[in-house]
Amino acid sequence: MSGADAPVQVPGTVLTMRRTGAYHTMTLVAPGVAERFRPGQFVALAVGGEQTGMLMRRCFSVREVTSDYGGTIEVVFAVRGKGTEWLAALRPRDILDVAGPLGRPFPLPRDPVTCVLIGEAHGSAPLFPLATVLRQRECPLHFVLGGADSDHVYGARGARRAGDSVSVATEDGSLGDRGHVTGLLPGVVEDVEAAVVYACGPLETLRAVTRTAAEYGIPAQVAVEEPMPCGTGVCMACVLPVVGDDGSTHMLRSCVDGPVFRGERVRWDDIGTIPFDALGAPRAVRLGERP
Amino acid sequence: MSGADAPVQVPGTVLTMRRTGAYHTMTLVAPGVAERFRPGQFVALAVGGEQTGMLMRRCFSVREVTSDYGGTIEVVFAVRGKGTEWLAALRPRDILDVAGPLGRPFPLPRDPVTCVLIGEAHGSAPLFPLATVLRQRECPLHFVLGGADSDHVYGARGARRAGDSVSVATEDGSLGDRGHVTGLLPGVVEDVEAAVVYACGPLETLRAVTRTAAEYGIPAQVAVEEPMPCGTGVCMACVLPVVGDDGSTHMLRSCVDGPVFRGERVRWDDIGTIPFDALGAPRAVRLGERP
Amino acid sequence: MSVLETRLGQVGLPNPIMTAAGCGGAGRELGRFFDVAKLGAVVTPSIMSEARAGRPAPRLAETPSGVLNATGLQGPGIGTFLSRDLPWLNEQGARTIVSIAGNSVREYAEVAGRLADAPGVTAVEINTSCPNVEDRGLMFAAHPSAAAEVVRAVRAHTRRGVPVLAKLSADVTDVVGVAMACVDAGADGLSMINALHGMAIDTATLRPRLAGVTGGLSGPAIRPVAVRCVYQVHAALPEVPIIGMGGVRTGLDALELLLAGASAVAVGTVNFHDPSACVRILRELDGALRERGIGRLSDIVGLAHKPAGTLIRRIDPNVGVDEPIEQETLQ
Amino acid sequence: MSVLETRLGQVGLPNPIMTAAGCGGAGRELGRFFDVAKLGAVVTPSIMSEARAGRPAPRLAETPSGVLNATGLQGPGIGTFLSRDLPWLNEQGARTIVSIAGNSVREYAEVAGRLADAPGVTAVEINTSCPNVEDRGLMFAAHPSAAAEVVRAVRAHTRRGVPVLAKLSADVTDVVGVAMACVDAGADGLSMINALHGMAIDTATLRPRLAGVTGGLSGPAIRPVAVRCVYQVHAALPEVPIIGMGGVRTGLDALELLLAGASAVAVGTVNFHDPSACVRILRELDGALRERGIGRLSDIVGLAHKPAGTLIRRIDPNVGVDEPIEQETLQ
Ligand SMILES: Cc1cc2nc3c(=O)[nH]c(=O)nc-3n(C[C@H](O)[C@H](O)[C@H](O)COP(=O)(O)OP(=O)(O)OC[C@H]3O[C@@H](n4cnc5c(N)ncnc54)[C@H](O)[C@@H]3O)c2cc1C
Ligand SMILES: Cc1cc2nc3c(=O)[nH]c(=O)nc-3n(C[C@H](O)[C@H](O)[C@H](O)COP(=O)(O)OP(=O)(O)OC[C@H]3O[C@@H](n4cnc5c(N)ncnc54)[C@H](O)[C@@H]3O)c2cc1C
Ligand SMILES: Cc1cc2nc3c(=O)[nH]c(=O)nc-3n(C[C@H](O)[C@H](O)[C@H](O)COP(=O)(O)O)c2cc1C
Ligand SMILES: Cc1cc2nc3c(=O)[nH]c(=O)nc-3n(C[C@H](O)[C@H](O)[C@H](O)COP(=O)(O)O)c2cc1C
Ligand code: FES
Ligand code: FES
Repeated sequence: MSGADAPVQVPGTVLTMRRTGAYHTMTLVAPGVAERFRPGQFVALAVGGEQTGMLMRRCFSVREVTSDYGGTIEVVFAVRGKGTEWLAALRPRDILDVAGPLGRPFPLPRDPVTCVLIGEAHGSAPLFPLATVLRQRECPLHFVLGGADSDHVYGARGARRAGDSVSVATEDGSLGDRGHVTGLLPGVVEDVEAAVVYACGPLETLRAVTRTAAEYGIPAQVAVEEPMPCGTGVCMACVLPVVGDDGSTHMLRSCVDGPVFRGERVRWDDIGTIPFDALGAPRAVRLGERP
Repeated sequence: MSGADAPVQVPGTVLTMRRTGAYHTMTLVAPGVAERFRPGQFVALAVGGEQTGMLMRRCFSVREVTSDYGGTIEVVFAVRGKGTEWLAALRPRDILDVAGPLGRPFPLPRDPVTCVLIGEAHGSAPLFPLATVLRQRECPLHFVLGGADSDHVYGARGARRAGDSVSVATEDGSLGDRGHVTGLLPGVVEDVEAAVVYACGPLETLRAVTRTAAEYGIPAQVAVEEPMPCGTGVCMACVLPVVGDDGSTHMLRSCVDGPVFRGERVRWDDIGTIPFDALGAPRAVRLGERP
Repeated sequence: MSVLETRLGQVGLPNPIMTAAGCGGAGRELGRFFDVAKLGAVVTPSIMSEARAGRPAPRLAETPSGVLNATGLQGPGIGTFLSRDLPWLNEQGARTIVSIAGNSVREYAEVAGRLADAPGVTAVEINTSCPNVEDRGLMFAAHPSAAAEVVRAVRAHTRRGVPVLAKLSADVTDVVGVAMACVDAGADGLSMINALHGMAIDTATLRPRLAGVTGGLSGPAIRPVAVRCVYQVHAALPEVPIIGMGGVRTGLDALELLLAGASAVAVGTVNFHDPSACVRILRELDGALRERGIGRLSDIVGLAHKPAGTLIRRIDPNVGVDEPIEQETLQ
Repeated sequence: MSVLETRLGQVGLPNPIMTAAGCGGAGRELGRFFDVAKLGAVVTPSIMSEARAGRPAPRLAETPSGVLNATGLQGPGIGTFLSRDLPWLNEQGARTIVSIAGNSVREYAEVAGRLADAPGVTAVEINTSCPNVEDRGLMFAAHPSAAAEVVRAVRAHTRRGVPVLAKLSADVTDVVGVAMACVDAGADGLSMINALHGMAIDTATLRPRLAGVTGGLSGPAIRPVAVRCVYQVHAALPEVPIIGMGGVRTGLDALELLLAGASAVAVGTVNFHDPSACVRILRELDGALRERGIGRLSDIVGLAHKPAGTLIRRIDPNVGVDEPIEQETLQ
């Protein structure tokens, strides 16, 4: 209980809401969260108000923290379903329950090495607080950002301020190169002689990032965004097959053992299954089993 | 379907919200409702927003209608449970689903006779549109209002404008006489030589009003406010034992056969039971029956 | 609109959306909000042989995303139904499915017999959740043999061309077993599910919230149980038409039950919340089918049982549909 | 705080609020939000003889006021539980109720046997909703005799002073029958209810939303079913302590289950929504009891069965409580 690295649960007060391209940017006063936050961590928000029928939390990467008003956090989100629709309709002074910061942060390099930060869509958001810390450690930073179209590339402008270079790709070519963001990665890694890649985005993107990093023999630190109904480790819904230090595969909860994993530890091809060699995998298929 | 006396279901837009003593007064733009409305009718509001887990409608008497903005309605309500709490937090421009006008209105006298209008707590609200119509028919009007304390007497000031006299009683004596509002009724009926009593309030009050009216040999038209989960006649929850024209007791739905009943037709002592002589009453108690 | 046509055994319906028994009055009440002839059918409250006053109030209680009810089948009895309610429905051009109830096999048979000659009965639905006074008040639906006995009696008293549907309860250990027994006994189709057995206690008065103590839990809260029952029974009896119901609130909820194996979908509790629910759901369902490129409703009945990758256009949940959805068809 | 003390057979607990099996981790996770020793007890996820990887994702789906889950009892197995999780709970000073599961009577007995010598086991809860591989995969909870057999085996392998609680499923025709069979077989108490059998279909992909196809429905949606089961079983077996659970979200929800007949209340799904739920509910319950002038928790266990007008101060719902409620006691 408590301890500096334990999360807090507090009522968050909406300070501002604004549109950023396809996204909504929400700043919350959430005392206690900001001071504990480390880049890569996320917050879990309760949605729907007091009588809500939506029991799952909605998780969001933190885009920025400040110490104003006892601590603010900023999240950037896309409207996707009922919960984010509700969030988008919030107005300043509305209150919602915030738990955070949650999850393992990005590991940081001890020495000032060259870092590539790659993000797809809103996945760029968590790269910014990371960039701030890496800058303090004097690491050269190169951003690689992408999305479906220019509206869905988040943070290109901010990245220009924060990074030594920014490369952008969109599926429809409306901003930067045409194509998928991962297509840019090998070129950038080679050009800047990157020592590590940090990534956030959909699984397919993270898998491709991991592959590229492996080809160049550098580590990839990837932050996953799989559905996390609780965010606190109690529901067991967010598991991924990950190879542990013991060499065997464990079904790890991405909310507490992640969201940041070393890319090569994740068994990307087996996501959505229980690999037969995972610890505790069923020996034979058992049909009709109840939880 | 349709027809001038059929209700409508429309999105209502909050125009204003204000506090009136212990009550909230909400004005809604609800096109179609105002033009169909007759005094004594009510509206059924959906509460909780689109994903609401609250499936029952909340019913409210209409306090006033205007033809502004295509038709507005005003309701006066007390915060009681989760639904009214949600209503009280609405702000101008918020939208909620409105069905109405619903129910049978107050029957009106053909001739300009002296009327006593008695209301307890927010039960005074529906008396005001009634007063307007009775005034048009040149009926002398006398208000009798009451509540727990001065904050819970609704509309004393408005009644002074609308009526020929106003008598007030509060349980704690903070406004008017100390005591229950029904205690004032015999005196007023006698003084003004009333030809009819109109009443709205809790069951106990309506029962007492009915008794007094009977003693003076005049009719009582009472509007009940029993829980009405749908307000449209489909859920069968709002039944009361009422003696019909055929002389036998029927379990009538107060939302469609009421909310206004002739007081002496309601079997007040048997509310909350199925009188043994009601049409279709069980011949013997059947235990453990399922709906 | 032909995309929406469906069949319940011997009869065809223009669309699959109907009221659930006891939740849409006798048609007149909702008829003030829309034309009831637009629905696939109107299912009546369960009719018994005699008038019934029902249970004392309070009869309904609100629960999270649900409603508990113990109304006790208040109704006018078959006589008044035939002379007053059914003619009105026929005048409107509505298709009527008459739900019937009884406290003994004889009573069910009697009501069915009186319906046999009535014009304008599209189907008969048997509410098997009534207590059997001849068997310690146990509900017929609880035991395959008791349910089957009722079905046999009603089928024997109903005209050939009129389908008999058995309405099942989910409050059983093995709903598939009850379903099979009903079909073996002659049911042409199945309706499921009735409200779950539930209860609520008032924490202010410290007493049960319903005068009837326990009651039926319905509404969106129970939809996952309804989907499961429809799915299990359709898997076991793929040829038997099912009217799915339980917590349907939107067109997508109706689609969910169709995918599970229902051929038609009834809307109950949500009518209390939204008197236009049935026509709204019909419109939403129509839009949802078009969006997914589904040409015929029958193509998707039970589709969730089939492996992914059939002809239907699945929608990428991350993207949604690009083209604006045509909404012209209904109304 | 003595007002909140309660008993489960042979053991006393400082208060009636606990986590529900599988919904509060092994204590550590919620321990970051509050001191788990403040709870009446921590109920562990169901422990099996070996480590289990559980089911593939997606494992959870959101439904109206509920959650569907098919997690497949992922867990470390009894060995790691005893060496890693139980010692941590003991260190915190928590009271631990160990939930156990198996796919055969032998497996239950084996797990119970390994628990027998472990220090700090306050009670053993038997999750009877597992499929019995020796009986066509039917869940033990479905049949009184199967449930009883498991109870007998576990009771035989458990120390005298440690209560054995049988956790029941509501997905049966007659929950009272199963309860009686378990008590006759030696259960010292009962826990109810487990999640209801449900299912959801994704209307975008047109496929089941859970990889496991069907799953367990939990959360406030099912609370009325839980209240009904507790009420029925308490009526039949008033001396048997019950841990009530199913959709408890607030202190008043907990009170509802106590009034129905539970001696303790477990909080499940709502922990996902609110990691501080258990301590909040405990605080709210404490306030609610004081408000009503209830001096001892045991005075209200099953009170809803008794006629109105006992000693307890009922609250007029129209007025509420006049005096400000003292909130000092907890934390
Ligand atoms: C660690 C983490 C960080 C995230 N950061 C961001 C961010 O910065 N910006 C942003 O726009 N989104 C982010 N997401 C995704 C975001 O949580 C979902 O888009 C959102 O929860 C969808 O909720 P909904 O109510 O709109 O959708 P619904 O479909 O109604 O959600 C139902 C449930 O499924 C979960 N869910 C549904 N879709 C997703 C998804 N794609 N990813 C994860 N959970 C999902 C929801 O959390 C909820 O529990 C993040 C997710 C995680 C796990
Ligand atoms: C015809 C009619 C006219 C009414 N007019 C007014 C009015 O003008 N002003 C006003 O303040 N109130 C009025 N009421 C009462 C008002 O409907 C309830 O106070 C309100 O619905 C309570 O909702 P809740 O969500 O706050 O309470 P909850 O207890 O959460 O409500 C749960 C359910 O019970 C019903 N319910 C609970 N208490 C009452 C009650 N006392 N009376 C009726 N239904 C109840 C609710 O409608 C809802 O369906 C009227 C009721 C009726 C039937
Ligand atoms: C108030 C009420 C009355 C009902 N009356 C009947 C009835 O008369 N006959 C019947 O078979 N089912 C009856 N039901 C059950 C519904 O028809 C339906 O099966 C159940 O409510 C589930 O659907 P829903 O969740 O859409 O309401 C009733 C349900 C409610 C809520
Ligand atoms: C994700 C999840 C996992 C569960 N795991 C278990 C379990 O391991 N053993 C068990 O007996 N019950 C398990 N349950 C059932 C709960 O303990 C509880 O009985 C049920 O969810 C009803 O309570 P609730 O509505 O408060 O969640 C689980 C429920 C959920 C939602
Ligand atoms: S999100 Fe619940 S355990 Fe990870
Ligand atoms: S409120 Fe539903 S029938 Fe009257």
